[in-house]
Amino acid sequence: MTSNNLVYLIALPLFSSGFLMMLGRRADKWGHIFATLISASAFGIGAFEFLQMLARPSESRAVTQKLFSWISVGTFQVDASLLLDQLSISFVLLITGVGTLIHIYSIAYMSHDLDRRRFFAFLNFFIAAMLLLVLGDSYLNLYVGWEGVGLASYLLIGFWNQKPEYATAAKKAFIANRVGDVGLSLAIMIAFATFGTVSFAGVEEKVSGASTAALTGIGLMLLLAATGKSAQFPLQSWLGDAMAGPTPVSALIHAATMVTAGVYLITRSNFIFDNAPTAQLCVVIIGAITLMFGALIGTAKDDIKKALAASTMSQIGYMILATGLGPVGYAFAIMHLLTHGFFKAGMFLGAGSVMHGMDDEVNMRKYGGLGKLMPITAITFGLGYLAIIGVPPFAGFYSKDKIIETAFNSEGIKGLFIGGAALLGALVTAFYMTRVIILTFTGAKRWDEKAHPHESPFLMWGPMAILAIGSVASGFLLSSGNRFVSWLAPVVNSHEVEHAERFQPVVVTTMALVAVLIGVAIAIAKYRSDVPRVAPTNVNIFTKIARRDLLQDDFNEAVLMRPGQALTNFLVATDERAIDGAVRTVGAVVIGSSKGIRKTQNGFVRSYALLILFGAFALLATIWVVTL
Amino acid sequence: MNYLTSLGALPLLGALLIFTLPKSKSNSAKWLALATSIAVAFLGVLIALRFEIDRPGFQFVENYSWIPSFGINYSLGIDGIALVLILMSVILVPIVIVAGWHESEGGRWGSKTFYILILILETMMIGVFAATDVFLFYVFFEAMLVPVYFLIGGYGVGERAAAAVKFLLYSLFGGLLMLAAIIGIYVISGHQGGHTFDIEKLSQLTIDSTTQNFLFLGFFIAFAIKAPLWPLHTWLPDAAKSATPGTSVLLLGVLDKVGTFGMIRYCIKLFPESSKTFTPIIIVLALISILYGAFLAIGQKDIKGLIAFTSISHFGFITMGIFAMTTQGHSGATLYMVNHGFSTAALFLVAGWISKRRGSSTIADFGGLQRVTPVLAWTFFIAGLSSLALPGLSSFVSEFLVLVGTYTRYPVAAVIGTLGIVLAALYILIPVQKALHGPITPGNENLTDITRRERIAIAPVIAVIIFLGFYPKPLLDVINPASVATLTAAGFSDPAPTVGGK
Amino acid sequence: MNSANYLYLSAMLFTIGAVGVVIRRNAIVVFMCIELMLNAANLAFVTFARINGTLDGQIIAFFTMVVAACEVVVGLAIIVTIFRSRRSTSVDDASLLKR
Amino acid sequence: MSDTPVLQYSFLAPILIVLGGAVIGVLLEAFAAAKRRAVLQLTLTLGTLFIAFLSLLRIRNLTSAKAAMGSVMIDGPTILMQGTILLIAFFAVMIIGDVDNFTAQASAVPGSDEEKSALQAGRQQTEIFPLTLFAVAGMLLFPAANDLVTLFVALEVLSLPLYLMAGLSRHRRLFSQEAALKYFLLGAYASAFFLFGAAFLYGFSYSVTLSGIHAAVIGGTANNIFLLIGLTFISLGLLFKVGAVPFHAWTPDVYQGAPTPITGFMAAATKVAAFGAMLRIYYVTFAEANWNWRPILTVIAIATMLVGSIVAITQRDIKRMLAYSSIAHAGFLFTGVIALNKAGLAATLFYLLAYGFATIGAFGVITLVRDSSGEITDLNRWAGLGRRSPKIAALFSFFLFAFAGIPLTSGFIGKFAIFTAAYESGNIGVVVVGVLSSAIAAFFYIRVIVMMYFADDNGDSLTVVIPSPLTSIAIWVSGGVTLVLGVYPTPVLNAINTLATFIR
Repeated sequence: MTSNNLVYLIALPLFSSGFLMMLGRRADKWGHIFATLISASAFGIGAFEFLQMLARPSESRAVTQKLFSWISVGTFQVDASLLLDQLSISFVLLITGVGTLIHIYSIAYMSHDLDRRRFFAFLNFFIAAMLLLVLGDSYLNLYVGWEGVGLASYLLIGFWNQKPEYATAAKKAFIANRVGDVGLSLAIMIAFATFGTVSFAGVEEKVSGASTAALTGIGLMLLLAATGKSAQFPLQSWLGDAMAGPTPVSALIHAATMVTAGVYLITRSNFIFDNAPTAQLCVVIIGAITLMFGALIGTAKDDIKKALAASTMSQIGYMILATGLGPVGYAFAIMHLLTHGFFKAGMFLGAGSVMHGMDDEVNMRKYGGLGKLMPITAITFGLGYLAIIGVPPFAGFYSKDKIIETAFNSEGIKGLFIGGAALLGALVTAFYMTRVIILTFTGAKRWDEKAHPHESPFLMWGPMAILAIGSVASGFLLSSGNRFVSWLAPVVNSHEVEHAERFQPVVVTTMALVAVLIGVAIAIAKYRSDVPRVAPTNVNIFTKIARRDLLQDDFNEAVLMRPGQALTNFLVATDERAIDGAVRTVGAVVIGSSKGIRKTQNGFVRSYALLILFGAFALLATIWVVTL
Repeated sequence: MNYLTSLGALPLLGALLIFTLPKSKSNSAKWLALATSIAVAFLGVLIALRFEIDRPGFQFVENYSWIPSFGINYSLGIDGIALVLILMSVILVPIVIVAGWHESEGGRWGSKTFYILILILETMMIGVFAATDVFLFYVFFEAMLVPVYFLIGGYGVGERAAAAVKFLLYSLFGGLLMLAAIIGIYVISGHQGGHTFDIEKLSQLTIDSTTQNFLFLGFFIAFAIKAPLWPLHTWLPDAAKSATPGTSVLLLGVLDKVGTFGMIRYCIKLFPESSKTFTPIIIVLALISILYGAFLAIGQKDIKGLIAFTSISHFGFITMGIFAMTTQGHSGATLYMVNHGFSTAALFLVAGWISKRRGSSTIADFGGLQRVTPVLAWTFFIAGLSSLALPGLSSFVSEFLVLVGTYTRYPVAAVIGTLGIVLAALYILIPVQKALHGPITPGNENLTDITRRERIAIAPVIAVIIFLGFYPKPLLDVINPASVATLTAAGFSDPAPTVGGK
Repeated sequence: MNSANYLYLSAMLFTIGAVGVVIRRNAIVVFMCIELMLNAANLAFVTFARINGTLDGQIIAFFTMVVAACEVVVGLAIIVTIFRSRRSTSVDDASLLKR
Repeated sequence: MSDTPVLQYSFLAPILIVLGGAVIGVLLEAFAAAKRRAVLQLTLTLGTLFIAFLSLLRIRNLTSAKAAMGSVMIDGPTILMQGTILLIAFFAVMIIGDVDNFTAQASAVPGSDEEKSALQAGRQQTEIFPLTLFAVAGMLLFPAANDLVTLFVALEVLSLPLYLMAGLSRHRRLFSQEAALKYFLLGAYASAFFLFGAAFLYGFSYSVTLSGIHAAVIGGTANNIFLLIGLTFISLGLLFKVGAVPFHAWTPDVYQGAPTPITGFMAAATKVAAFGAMLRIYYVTFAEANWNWRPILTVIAIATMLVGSIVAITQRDIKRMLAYSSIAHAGFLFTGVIALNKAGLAATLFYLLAYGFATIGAFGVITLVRDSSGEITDLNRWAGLGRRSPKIAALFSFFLFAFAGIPLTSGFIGKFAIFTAAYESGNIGVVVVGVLSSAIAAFFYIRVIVMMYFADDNGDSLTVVIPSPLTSIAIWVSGGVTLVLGVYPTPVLNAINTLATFIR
């Protein structure tokens, strides 16, 4: 099946972005509306394609559109062509849907910013790049979108780059992403060397003939890519800093969509991972580590956005973990991704709403009792909260519970470990999210007299409300009757493999709920009483470490940055002294010998004559010797 | 019609016309130079349009006896590789003239001389790519040093005389080594059926491997200096820092390409066996260049020095692609030459403009330019993104082709080379942050944004960068047959994929 | 008498002249040493002519004498001029041009 | 008795015409009025050279003829070299004609009243013209000489006038006189060696003709030690004349001290004559004994190239620098000589022509750069010349590029030809050294260009005099020849290739 509409999904926002940038200040008055409409129309196209797809039988739902031959050198043939299947349409709807909501939210949120037009241009650019990422039909096309979203993320994190630390955060995000991108490009190279093609279909077709080593290589490199983009261990440190961007950006890019691209990548490459068990195991391990990592960091953050960012990291850890569980896991991963898109975006917008009312204060220790003053924000945030900690029947319950269950049921001792980690993660999640709720919305007010907390305007709470509805309902909608699993089945080849189930679903669910309850209880117990406005410093070493993002930045600085800087300085000195110096030495030697020989030219005619005499002897001697 | 001769003669004619102008008319000299270069660009495009993609071998061939007693011919001809490089050159020249409209005014001599030199240089650039006689190539190769030398020394800034001398000496040294090698191969041709300098005939010679190795080195060192490859690069940063932006564009964008072009056209074509022998060493040098250039770029305090070192890194990629000996590597490297020409042009021109406005090219003197001069800042940013090979911009296609082409034959080298991707992000984003972001540094508050003239100059460059990123096919279609021909003649074929290979 | 002895004498004279140029300071003496060398060559020519029984060598000797006379003219002119300027005939005094 | 000697005047015409012109010149000194002497002498000299050149053209198709009972060989190379010498001399005389360069009265003590009054009277030492002609005659004979006597006489005839001419500078006369003294003493010294060598060659072969010696060399029966001594000392004489290391020490001092036009003439023309003779001797006479002399000449060639290039780098005086440069060029020329093949011969001949014209032009330009006290040869004071007189500076740069061997100049073609010949003969080491020393040499040529164009004007009283018409013709023609030989050398190369065969 082909379709001619797919390109517009990307072209419209891309054009709009370029258009708004080129027009400059002339478009200040209407740029935001224009961009929002474009985003909405992209959603329209997506919805249209979705309906069309529903109408077709499940095995022929995928549509493609070939645009032109992009790169063609020898056997390296890459077309610019798009693929819309069950997996990508899920993303398209998420991206354009949540994206449009966030466009709307931003109209109000950014209304006082002089550069609002530029912000919307960037948002549109992001939508275009993200759509290209999920629509590309080959790894290389995906790569374009992959780096495109990285650029968009960079631009948006650094939107207020007049503040040096924000600019630094943007740069850090880009660099960390680039490290991941190395993985993606290497994966593509291995794929080309192995299969002679880099399109998804081409690789999938030939995958059975490839050596395990090659597949493991590709898998690990793809995992590296995913860790960069999805802020997984060990490349997760940029995500916290990325909160420097305006909050809608955090909601859209750093919660709902871009950071989940790694999950998409692994799911898209299911045919590789399913044949490379080692790589798959690594995926699981990375997921498990990150979900704990994020959760632990989340417990220590006082900055509301950073707490949410840590939570994002942790939740994506769940998804990555799920993708590592083989055919059964992909659907749950994507499902959690979608529900997470709703509730986390909703909570971020809520956080933005709080900040909006609190003069951009982000420290939760200076909040308190905001529930009464910002009822809508509190309710939407609360619904998201219930979803994330996995309280039935909210969305997160369905998706996360499935992941924990699948984890426990994976083979051998591995299952116990990762299941345990997932369960523990759920407990910690419940703890830190409850902490956020308590610190922000309940208890006594701790804010300055100057602040005048107030509810946000409709343009802001409207999208929050819609996302809250999603947080409530999406889980049930997607999982009832295994709807989403069978929807995705043609893409991920999960043909109902029967597992020897170690734990019955009921058992796992019960364990999870108990864990959540414990987490909530601890949080309530700890933060029930007064919360100091300034974070106490006499805390135990673990808290200190958690506050420092589990020392990841320190590690990076000590292991990468400082040696890198030292190397740079060393090389700069080397270039001047050693390499250029070597050249200068050659020059100096020539000049030195020049001066030396000049001394023989002493001006005395007799010494010249002596030279001739000497020459005569030398000449005679040499000719004589040669003759002999 | 002698297209190539006309193309080469046109700028010379323009130079002659400018020479006859009275001294006072420096403005008409500018316009005349611009008109000439635009005419040349049009003729270049015309030639490109008449180029037949599927015809093998050289096209637009011209062949006249020049110095028969040495078997030297004036023979020109272009294949796809030469075509795209000539096209790039003739397009860059008018851009450089427009961009540096006032560049000629701060020099030691008047504008007239400046434009005469530029146009003479253009002739040489066309000649060096179009020559199919090794001797003729050498003549252009060496003679083009002279106008550049005077352009750097006469119109540059800072330690311009020293930089010009360094440039000239390095180049002459390499050129003379090449001369020895040229003489060597010429003498060998004399033993095998008559003295000749014809590239095709020379490539048929059988040369024993020791001699071949030495001759190869003679050519290669000259090209490695030009390209420049680590550790023969130290002239470049000095030259780039001292030259005017326009000169730097021509220097890095076009002249240095002669080195990498020469590696394809002469090193591999004439000495396939030695190319194979030296490949490991050259790949290592290329890798060092990639990483070393990147680190040095990160460590630069001067924006022009930074661009120069990024170029060293890029030339590492190009060289690696060439010596990977795969079609992807070769086509990628050739495309890289073109793309690098344009992205470096953009970087240098914008860097030149902001340096001129600020009166300094030290990165630390800038800051917050995005708030003061947004359009300039964005242009610089886009050029930087192209330099770091962001997908969707032109350099990405070429860089990726180089890496893929290298990986299929030398996986380890490609893996190390990809580290350059990360470093590229660093060396572009660090100066971007320092110069464009952050609070407005004192002294920058009143800088003016881009002018209309500058817009006209930079717009085509940016357009090319974006267009070629999305649609490199027109160039690749032209380059591919030439790459395949070079590799086939040298006896290389692409490694087949391990699964389902042909 | 063995004619080779004339050759030895010639060589000796030549060597004396050649060394004399190097060790003597007075321009005139230096010049005379050169004349000695020329005459050593003449002796060699004549000796060879004698050994061989041809006249070529002896004729050359006359040429040499003429040439030597010309050299004297030119040489003395130069030496006298420089003596007038410098009031010295030491060749070591004329060492402005160096390095 | 044998036949009456037949001189074959037509073959000797160029030499005889020049000699005749010289004699008339001497008579003019005696009889012409002092005021008109300069003009008359100049006209006479140029005319003589012109007519000599015409008469040379008449015999240009001779490829093998002996004149003066076999003492003079008229073959292709002779004609080429005589032609080159006449052309170079013609333009050199144009520059010499600008008599401001010469002392008013050579006999006057520097700084004396006598000198002042001579200056005020506007007296001129017009003897310079007949001297030049005598030297030219010697030069014409030198490469044509076919026996030892002629060779020696020609050597002296070309040298003696030059000794005198070196001492006739108008400014800095002490330098000039010292140059003359040094040149004379060392030249005579070397001549003595030459003559001694000639004597032993005679003793070796019992023949004075080159062909006779050649026969003895092939025969190999004769006394070898005589050949050794003869070969060595003859070579020494020739090596001295071209300024090869270690017999080069006179070159910088004499080049610096001599009047600049004479330096140019000397550097260009003497080199042609000396290399001409050398080519004939090595190619014709000693070719078969090359395993004797080639190794040491190879070493000398290498040493000459390197020493010339390296020492020139640190020179501060432009004439001295060019002197070292001429030493380096002698080294390059040597590589052609020791190639010992036809390509080497042709290449050397071409190089001599190319180098000769560039040299005339370069020294011609130097005569124009002055302040009130005469020429400025201190390199530092050339700063800013490019701004003050761009055309002259450009021309000088062009000559320097030719010396450096940049393409599109005659120097490049010459270098290419000569290195090709050397490579062809299998002497690759020499080619590599040649290439390296070219790279070193480039440095000091470029330094001059840097001085002229890129150094800041130090504001002293450096001026470029408006060249007299003759001088400007000479320098611009030299420039033109340098360009044409660089861009389209085909006709010249063809002529050389047709003619360049030695006849025994």
